[in-house]
Amino acid sequence: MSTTTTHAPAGPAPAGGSAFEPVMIGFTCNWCSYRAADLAGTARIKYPPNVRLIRLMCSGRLDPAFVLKAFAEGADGVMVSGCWPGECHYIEQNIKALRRLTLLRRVTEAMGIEPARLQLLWASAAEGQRFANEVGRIVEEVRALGPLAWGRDGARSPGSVEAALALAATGSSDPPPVSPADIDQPAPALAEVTA
Amino acid sequence: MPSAAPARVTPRDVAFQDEVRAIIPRMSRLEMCVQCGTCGGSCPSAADMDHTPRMIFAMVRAGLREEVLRSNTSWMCVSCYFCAVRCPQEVHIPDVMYGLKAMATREGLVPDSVAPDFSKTFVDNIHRYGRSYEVGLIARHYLRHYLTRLPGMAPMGIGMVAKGRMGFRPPKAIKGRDDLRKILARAEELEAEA
Amino acid sequence: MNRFIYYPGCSMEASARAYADSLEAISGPLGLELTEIDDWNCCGATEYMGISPTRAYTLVSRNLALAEKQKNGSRTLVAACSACFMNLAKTENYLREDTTLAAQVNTALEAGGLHYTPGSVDVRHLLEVIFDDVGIEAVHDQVTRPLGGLRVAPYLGCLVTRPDLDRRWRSREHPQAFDRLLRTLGAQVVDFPPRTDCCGGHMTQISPATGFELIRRLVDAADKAGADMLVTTCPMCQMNVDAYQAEMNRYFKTSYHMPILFFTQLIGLAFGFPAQKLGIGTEIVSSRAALAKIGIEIPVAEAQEPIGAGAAGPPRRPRAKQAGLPMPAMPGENVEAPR
Amino acid sequence: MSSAQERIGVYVCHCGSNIAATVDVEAVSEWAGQELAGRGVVVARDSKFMCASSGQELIEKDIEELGLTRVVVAACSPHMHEKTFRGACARAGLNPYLCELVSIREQVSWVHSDRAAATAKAKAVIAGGVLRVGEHVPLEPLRVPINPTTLVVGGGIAGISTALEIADAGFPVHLVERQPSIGGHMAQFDKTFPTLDCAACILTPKMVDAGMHKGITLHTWSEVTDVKGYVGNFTVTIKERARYINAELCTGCGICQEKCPIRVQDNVFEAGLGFRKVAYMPFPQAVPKYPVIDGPNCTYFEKGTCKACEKFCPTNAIDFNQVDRDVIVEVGNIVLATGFELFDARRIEQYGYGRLPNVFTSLEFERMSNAAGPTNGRIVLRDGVTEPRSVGIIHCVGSRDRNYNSHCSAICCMQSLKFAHLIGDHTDATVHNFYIDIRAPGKAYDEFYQRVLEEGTIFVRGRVAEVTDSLRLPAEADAEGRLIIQVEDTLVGRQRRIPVDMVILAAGLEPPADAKETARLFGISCSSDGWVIERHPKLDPVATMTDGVFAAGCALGPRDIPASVSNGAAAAARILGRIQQKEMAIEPVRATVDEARCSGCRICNDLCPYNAIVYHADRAVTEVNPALCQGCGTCVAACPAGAISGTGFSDAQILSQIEGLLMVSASGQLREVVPA
Repeated sequence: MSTTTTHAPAGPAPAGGSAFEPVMIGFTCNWCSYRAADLAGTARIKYPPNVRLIRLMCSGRLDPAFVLKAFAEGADGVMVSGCWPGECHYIEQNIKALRRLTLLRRVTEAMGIEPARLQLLWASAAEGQRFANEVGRIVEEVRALGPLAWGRDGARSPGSVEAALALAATGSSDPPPVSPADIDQPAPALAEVTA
Repeated sequence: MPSAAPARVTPRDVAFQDEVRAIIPRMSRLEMCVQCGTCGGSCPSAADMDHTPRMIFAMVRAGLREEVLRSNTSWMCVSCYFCAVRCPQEVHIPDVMYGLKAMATREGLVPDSVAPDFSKTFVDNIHRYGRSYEVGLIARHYLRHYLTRLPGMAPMGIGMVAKGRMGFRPPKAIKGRDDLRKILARAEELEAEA
Repeated sequence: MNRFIYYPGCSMEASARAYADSLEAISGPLGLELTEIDDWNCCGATEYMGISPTRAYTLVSRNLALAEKQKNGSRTLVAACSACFMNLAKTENYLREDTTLAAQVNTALEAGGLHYTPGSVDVRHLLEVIFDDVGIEAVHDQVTRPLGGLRVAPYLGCLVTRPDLDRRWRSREHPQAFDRLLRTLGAQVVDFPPRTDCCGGHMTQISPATGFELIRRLVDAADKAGADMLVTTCPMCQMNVDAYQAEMNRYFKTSYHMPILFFTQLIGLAFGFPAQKLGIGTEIVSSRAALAKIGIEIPVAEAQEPIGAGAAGPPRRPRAKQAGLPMPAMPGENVEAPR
Repeated sequence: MSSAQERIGVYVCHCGSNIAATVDVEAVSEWAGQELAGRGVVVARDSKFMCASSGQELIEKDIEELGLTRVVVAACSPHMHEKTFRGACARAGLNPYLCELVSIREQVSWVHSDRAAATAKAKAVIAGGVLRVGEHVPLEPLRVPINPTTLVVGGGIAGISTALEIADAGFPVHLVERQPSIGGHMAQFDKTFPTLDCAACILTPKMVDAGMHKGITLHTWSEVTDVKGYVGNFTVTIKERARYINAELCTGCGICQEKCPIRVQDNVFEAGLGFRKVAYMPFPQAVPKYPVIDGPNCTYFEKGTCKACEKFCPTNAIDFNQVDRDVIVEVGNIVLATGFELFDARRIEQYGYGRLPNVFTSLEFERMSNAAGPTNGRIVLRDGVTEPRSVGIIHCVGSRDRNYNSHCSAICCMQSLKFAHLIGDHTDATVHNFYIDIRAPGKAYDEFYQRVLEEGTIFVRGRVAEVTDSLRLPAEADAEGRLIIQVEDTLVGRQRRIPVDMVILAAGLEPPADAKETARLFGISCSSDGWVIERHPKLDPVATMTDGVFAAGCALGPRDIPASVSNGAAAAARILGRIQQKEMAIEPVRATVDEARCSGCRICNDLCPYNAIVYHADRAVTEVNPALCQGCGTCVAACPAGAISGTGFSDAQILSQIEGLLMVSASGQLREVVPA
């Protein structure tokens, strides 16, 4: 990937065009993906401004409630990023994050949130360029989906995390409600992880 | 270019380079050339080129449109792919050469007519029969460009015919010839649109 | 029985008929069942690219589409001509790599009621198939008339191992596979550095001087190595070295006599087929003298020569003497690696 | 505690024009002052450079005069200046952990070009910080003791320098080296550029110092197999491989080596160009002085007979019963000086290494030109006798090549220039250097280039296409039996074929094959190709992201001897500073269990990679050992009862940061989320 690349459209469309600008939350881990973001910065690599980052120590810290909160507060998409499998600063907590996310997706899908709105991104501290490119890609995918229905018209907005979980439970019989506890059960095949 | 590829910011002065990149299906990585000369060093026909491939890339970058398209370099490419597998920047050099030929042909900016004619004749045969037609091709080509070579070639030609390696009868056209023509016509339209 | 879809290519029906005949002869003993693509078209060689890359890829894709449609228990498409192989393999790879190109090509194919799903056909060269699917042992088992004493220069040409976009060959410039195959036939393989160099392609047509020089390099290297003949896998190479050798000699005022045969012809001989059934004799630069060595009245002594004579390897250039410095050790290098 | 009762100060930095160019800083700070007043913001200011003393004093003054209880600084990445601003708060008597630094430079102004959008994002980021900081609680840094012993991994010049610096300051060092002797690659060289000092003459004294130093424990023929603990308190397992020599009894007389009947090619020290015995010292000046017996190649281990070494050893030091043993050491800090490996030139087949006898690698040539090497310093062809009349040196072999390594190996240009000089010194051969660019950025480096030019070395600008022994007759008849270097002379624009007798490949530097495992073992990150990543490439070049683990020399990337030595000294200085303080403060980012809320479900128990979570069956509750906890927070996220809280990254902090971040729309307006 050449370093002279940039993402179009970066930022809102020029005056006149009123392209939809998604607002997104990005969770990064302190050791790899946040450093990747720093690196993208020091290298002045441009990417769309739609993702607002939150630094966690490890992607393993990601409480499913955080993601639901973000959607409930009106985020159009959520990006969870961490070290590459096998390169986690805390040995393998990023794998645990992945497990959670895999299950969490079932919940969010049950709530009518398209899978593309909740994306996982592995990025090592050395991959500033990759981080930028991937953020660009993810933003475009969410932009294509348009605004997340709830939170605007309140259609299916649970308003609160608890309500969100409840909705996940009742909103459809399958999948069953997922408590964070269940979420630390079986791991997906590593192939799936590194894919 | 792959849809995955992000849009590029392009300063004016590399407009020609972008024009060339655009005519090549798939990323040519032309802009990545660092002028190391691996291609020119590897090229079996470099000695007969007006410019080595490396120089051509520099000229493309410099926007020397006419000189580049009139250069015999791309026509001298023998498609041996030595440069392609050796290039430290993974530039798809033969693809660039094909692209330049196509541009030159399209605009009639060719060094001389021998090579382009050969390609044209070859392609005409494909359109006519769906297959290539060696005798027709060579005969037509030699009559136009190599009359002087013909006497010398006679024994070989006769030999080839005698040994059944060349028939004067053109090949039977393939069944799907008309479909093939439609397909190629559609492809041509698509090109025009692009 | 190894079943494959088969793409002969135009020259197999004309200038390279010997290649087609010999392949037909040996495919039985080799257990190759080759079903020709129905109504295939020319691959465009390297000429169509010079007119329009997109159309060139479309032209090749029609063959891929036909192959995909033609289910005969195999998804492997075998090409015997190196140029055809390269065009088919490269196009297949590009269609996989570049969705935009794939879309474009398929829109065009629709005009002819065709469609190609990238990745649905696996394009291989005849040599690869003989090596990987038939296996060198199977070839060895069929040898009834070892080519003992025949010194051959293994000339693979450019387009079997390059560009090799799917990285099937460990070596793209000095592959050893071809040598081992020829040794299996009992032939003695000479050291032939330009084994994957270019024969000049269409240069004999558009810039004779260039073409002749490239032909000379090959013929000269083979001659210098004391080869009786060149052995090739490509109609284009055969055509250039064979049909233009005389003109090349005139051009350089040289007098080389270096026959060039297809590897399938040698396999046929080693399998005991009569020369004429293999199209031997249709070459312009006669191989009669060379083949006399292993003719029917082949001396018993030589016939007894163990298969794989010269397996010791080609005569090396001056190597370090005992007294000298050791060559670098090759840790983990698997000599028997397929290529 | 809701932020409403807090008195929050917001400080927005221009960072000169670094931020101000893309973010309307004044507007942002004004906005924060007004729109976030309801969220407890009592003052919002902007300043050219917040990190400058003037900026810091601004904060201190407000804390004192306006009685701020929380501070949000919007500037660069927390990895840059978090400490700075926490310091300012502390000086003004505010608990440093009540300060939040949000990044509007690395994450905003430097990565976005649209001013409006960037300004909007800056507002959101600040709102997130303001809401988050309200949930901060005063914390005290954890203080951990620093074990004064240091582990240095790798006995090359970088490792030796580090070890000596620390040991000379009076603190113990364990120096671990894989090979039988320390010395590393430098010990293989003849001369060093550009000064042409004899490498051995300057290295061996240092090796001896390291060997004799009472502060340094050498573990040669050894490897680190396990690392536990954290900064100041690591427990490291070193596997000492059996040498079959009793170090106590061995006098290093070398008789075993002399009597050993088996010679094998030495692919390590002699780079394959020479042989060594199976009982061997890699080179005469080896440290430690006692040899090793290379088990796999030893006749005794193969056939059960021989023992020639044992028969002749005057001190009965041979011990075939030795086995590998694990040594466990406690250290406070670790320095990785694991160095590089040479690119395998066989991979570029067109250069013929391994196929064409007279093609050599740079390391082979180092050994050849070394007076103590296999040819006693004579420069000869592979036949061992013929002196070359012409030599071609090929630069960038396996470097700056996307098919192999994209990086520049940094030392090859100078090394090649050195070779050119040495060849001129030892022979009458003409020397061609084939280069893409000459990179000589160093003291007296370019001057050396000038000197080599004066000496008559021929420079051809072009990356060599191939090396071949196949001649084009009749033109090249004179080159019979020689090698031809085919290259485009890019300054002439022509392809040239230049006959030479000998080719030297300036093979590039690669990270050791097991670099990634090493990184994993020590809990640090390395780049995709395997070089160790610095904590900060400019400002903290020898520290890693992991507290207490440093790196020096080529482990960080290709570099020359002076750089490696200064790396070593730098790492040592960093470590000595800590040792002197005897203990250090570490981030109080830890998980704690509220026993009252813990249901004892044990879900968290298996999640901890550091076994910091202990379960008390008696009370049926789980507890976190703060000494072992590294603060990843996985257990916090997993606890169904919400009984575990992570200081510094509590649920409350993150949830309110999310809320804050989403208060601002893409266009920078406060947005209202319609409740269901």
